[in-house]
Amino acid sequence: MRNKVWADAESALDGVVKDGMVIMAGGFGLCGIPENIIRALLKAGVKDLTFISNNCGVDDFGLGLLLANGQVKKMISSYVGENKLFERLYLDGKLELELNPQGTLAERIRAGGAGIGGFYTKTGVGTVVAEGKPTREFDGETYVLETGLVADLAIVKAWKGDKEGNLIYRKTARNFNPMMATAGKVTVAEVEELVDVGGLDPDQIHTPGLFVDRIILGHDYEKRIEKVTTRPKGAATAEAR
Amino acid sequence: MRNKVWADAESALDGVVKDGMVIMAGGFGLCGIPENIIRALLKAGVKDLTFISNNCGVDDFGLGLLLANGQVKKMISSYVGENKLFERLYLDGKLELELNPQGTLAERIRAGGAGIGGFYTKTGVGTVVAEGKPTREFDGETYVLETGLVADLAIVKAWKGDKEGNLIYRKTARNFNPMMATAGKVTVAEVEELVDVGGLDPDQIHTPGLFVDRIILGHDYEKRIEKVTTRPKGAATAEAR
Amino acid sequence: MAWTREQMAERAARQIEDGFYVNLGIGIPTLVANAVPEGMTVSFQSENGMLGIGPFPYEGEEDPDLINAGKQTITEIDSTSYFSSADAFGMIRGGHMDLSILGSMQVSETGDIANWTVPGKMVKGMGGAMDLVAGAKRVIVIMEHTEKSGAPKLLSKCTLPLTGTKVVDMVITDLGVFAFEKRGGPLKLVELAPGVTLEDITAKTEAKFDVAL
Amino acid sequence: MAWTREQMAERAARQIEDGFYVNLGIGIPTLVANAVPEGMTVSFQSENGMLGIGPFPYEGEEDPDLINAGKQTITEIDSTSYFSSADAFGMIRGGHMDLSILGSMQVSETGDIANWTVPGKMVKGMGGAMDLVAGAKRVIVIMEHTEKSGAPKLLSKCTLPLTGTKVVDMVITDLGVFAFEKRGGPLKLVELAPGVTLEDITAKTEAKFDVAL
Repeated sequence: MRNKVWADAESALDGVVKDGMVIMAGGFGLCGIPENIIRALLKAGVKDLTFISNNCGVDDFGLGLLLANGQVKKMISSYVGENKLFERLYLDGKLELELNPQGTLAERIRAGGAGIGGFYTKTGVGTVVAEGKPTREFDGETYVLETGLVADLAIVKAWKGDKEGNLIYRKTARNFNPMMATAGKVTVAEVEELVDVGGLDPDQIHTPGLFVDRIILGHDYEKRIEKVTTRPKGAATAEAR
Repeated sequence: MRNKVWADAESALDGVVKDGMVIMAGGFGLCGIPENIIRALLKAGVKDLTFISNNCGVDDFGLGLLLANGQVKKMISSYVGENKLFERLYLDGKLELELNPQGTLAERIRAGGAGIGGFYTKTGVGTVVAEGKPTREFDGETYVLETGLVADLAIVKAWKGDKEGNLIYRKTARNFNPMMATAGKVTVAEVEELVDVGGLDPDQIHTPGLFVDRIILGHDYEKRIEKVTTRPKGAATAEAR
Repeated sequence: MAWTREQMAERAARQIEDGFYVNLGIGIPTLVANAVPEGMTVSFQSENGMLGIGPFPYEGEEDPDLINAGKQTITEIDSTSYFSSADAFGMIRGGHMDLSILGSMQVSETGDIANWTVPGKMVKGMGGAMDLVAGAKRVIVIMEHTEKSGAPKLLSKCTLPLTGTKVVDMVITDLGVFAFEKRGGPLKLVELAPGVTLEDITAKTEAKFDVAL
Repeated sequence: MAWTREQMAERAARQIEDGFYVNLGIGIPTLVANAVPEGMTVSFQSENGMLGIGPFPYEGEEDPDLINAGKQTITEIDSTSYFSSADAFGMIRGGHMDLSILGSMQVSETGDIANWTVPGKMVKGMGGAMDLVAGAKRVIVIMEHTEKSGAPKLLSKCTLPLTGTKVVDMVITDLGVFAFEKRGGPLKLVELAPGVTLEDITAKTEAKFDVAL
């Protein structure tokens, strides 16, 4: 019988992690990050890791914890501006960085998971991002070729999951998680609520269980907020962003 | 105020359809097809249409109705084997046909809607499908370039929709509908249930309303089944397919 | 004594491992679902947009919104998920299906497959066949060993338009089982149906093959 | 008398039409949401994966699973839908956003924009800026007319690394409004802030522009 459920993040990473591997980590900023699995990576102590992740956490949370612990060799990201330690390590030449436009990064991951070797996008044409890459005209406009991305391991965070690995995300915590789940040679998911198979509506599953190799019920979620922005009770309901 | 709701399929097509246009039509076989809008196209009588649709209905239902009425010039499909009239028109040289592998067709439509000029796939390499198309190696394997597809009009069928055009599909009636909704210069959707804005769970919307220009509440759904396969009550529950 | 359709399907089912995700083509491959050993968890995918296919519905309980890639009415099971056809083929193309089992008209000794069209007859279209053979981790073909005319279907080179090249891993016919040592060849005969002799099968096969019974 | 940040945002809001889908960058563009005229239906997108952005939450009601692209806590509204970042950028790249309003460091007379990095200073990354300028139907830049040093930001050619080329449709500064007749130029001055003279603005602009006040 297929069994995907593991007791905790530590055991779920057992036999899966090793030095020098490429890991995709879901989340946007600190929203929707796999907190439990990041803690387990810290404990596992594996080094020279390459992370494909939109951001690199903050100094003392998220992937920033692994950065501080000297476990990260390279980041493939779209924005790393929330992290002072990152800046210092990068300027000291102790950290490699490959910047991708956010949409190109998201699409490269989707392509990797969907067996698309490469795709043409207008994003970045005429900029440093397109330097050295083939271009091609479609309908008179210039597009640049970007390649699909896969990883040795994808670590993702969902809201609800079932024991088959079917996942449902919540609000903007979805972000990069669904594509990354498809692009890891091994995908480990953590969820806030783990239900029996049959407990999720089949029409509403965001990530089919086929993509998930191991799943754990997470605990002690901190869910730190980077920028708390509020309005006082009774304030006008003007749009915000 | 933005208003996307139209009284019926006839009025929703008003000012939108014309001879010679390219139309994407959702559905797989007869499952999840926009029955009301197809009837309205029949009534509108526009001719020389090119349809991008996985299939072409059957002789007396679905897009087959438009075929019988002489309105179709060309089909871009993956499988047209359920339709005798199609065969006769094609052999008589009265119908053009471009066959695409089903996954390539689905991906070309997704690419068109997502601003991807073209993409590389292994599907069809070494076959007639790849003839005359550029190829490229990725990781030592050969991929063929396929281009994105867009249409003048996309007609889709969903289960539930709200007045903003947000759509939710049901079971395998989803099929090609979500990608097509993104790839029409104009997208007209029909639904079995139309609710007020706020009546759908934002986490469970399959097609965000932004993609839908006009929406109607459909009626008189026939939902014809192509191949009724059943087991007698009390039969063993062997897997079927 | 050649294998029956059911026996061919049973032989194919023995290639399925616990936990596999499998796509079955129409025809004989459909029968494989009934032959999966008890106690295994195997999920079947339908490329129109469904994973986790249940049995046919009871009479009168057909749901027009719930069909497989062969357009037959089916049911869902506890683990079922639905998705778009683009996502379904992302699964296939991305190498996430452990196994694809298809019928075929011809297979060559280098693992080429031709199973979608016969020139001069009506063009029906390839449907998802080209995507499946290009994307699945393993591709097993189930077919009669020869045409009704007696002409071989395991050929040195396919004569019909190809569905894919160097993609077949195993061929199960009514006379025996052939495996490709690796993608592209060489082809090896690994099993004979009961009562079938090496001479029989060699006479009915154009493809060059090694014998590893 | 130059325009304030709020007045620049109001001027930008006048470019929004009823029914528009709009993406707002961080900084001054954020203020545009508050300046949309009553009675219009305008939906704001956040490129991390949300359409239909509501106001900031009431104190104590922040939801860590609900943030915008600037990582601020926000709320949903009745029409909200959530989707993946891949789908969010499919929307953007596919030309489905009517309008993108961004800040910038430099804009050239051919509509090039440079707004993501200053060499020698820390590389933070471009985030979604390159996708937005390449994909949105219309791109409006809101920026101060000059650097704090007085150096012009509307240039004949950008000196900073580019975000996109020939993509800007309109530039709103504290001194006036410039429009590109079509993508790539020519650039036209179409409006002056109250009390600003043509001589003033000409002296502070390096880019060549026509006057169409």
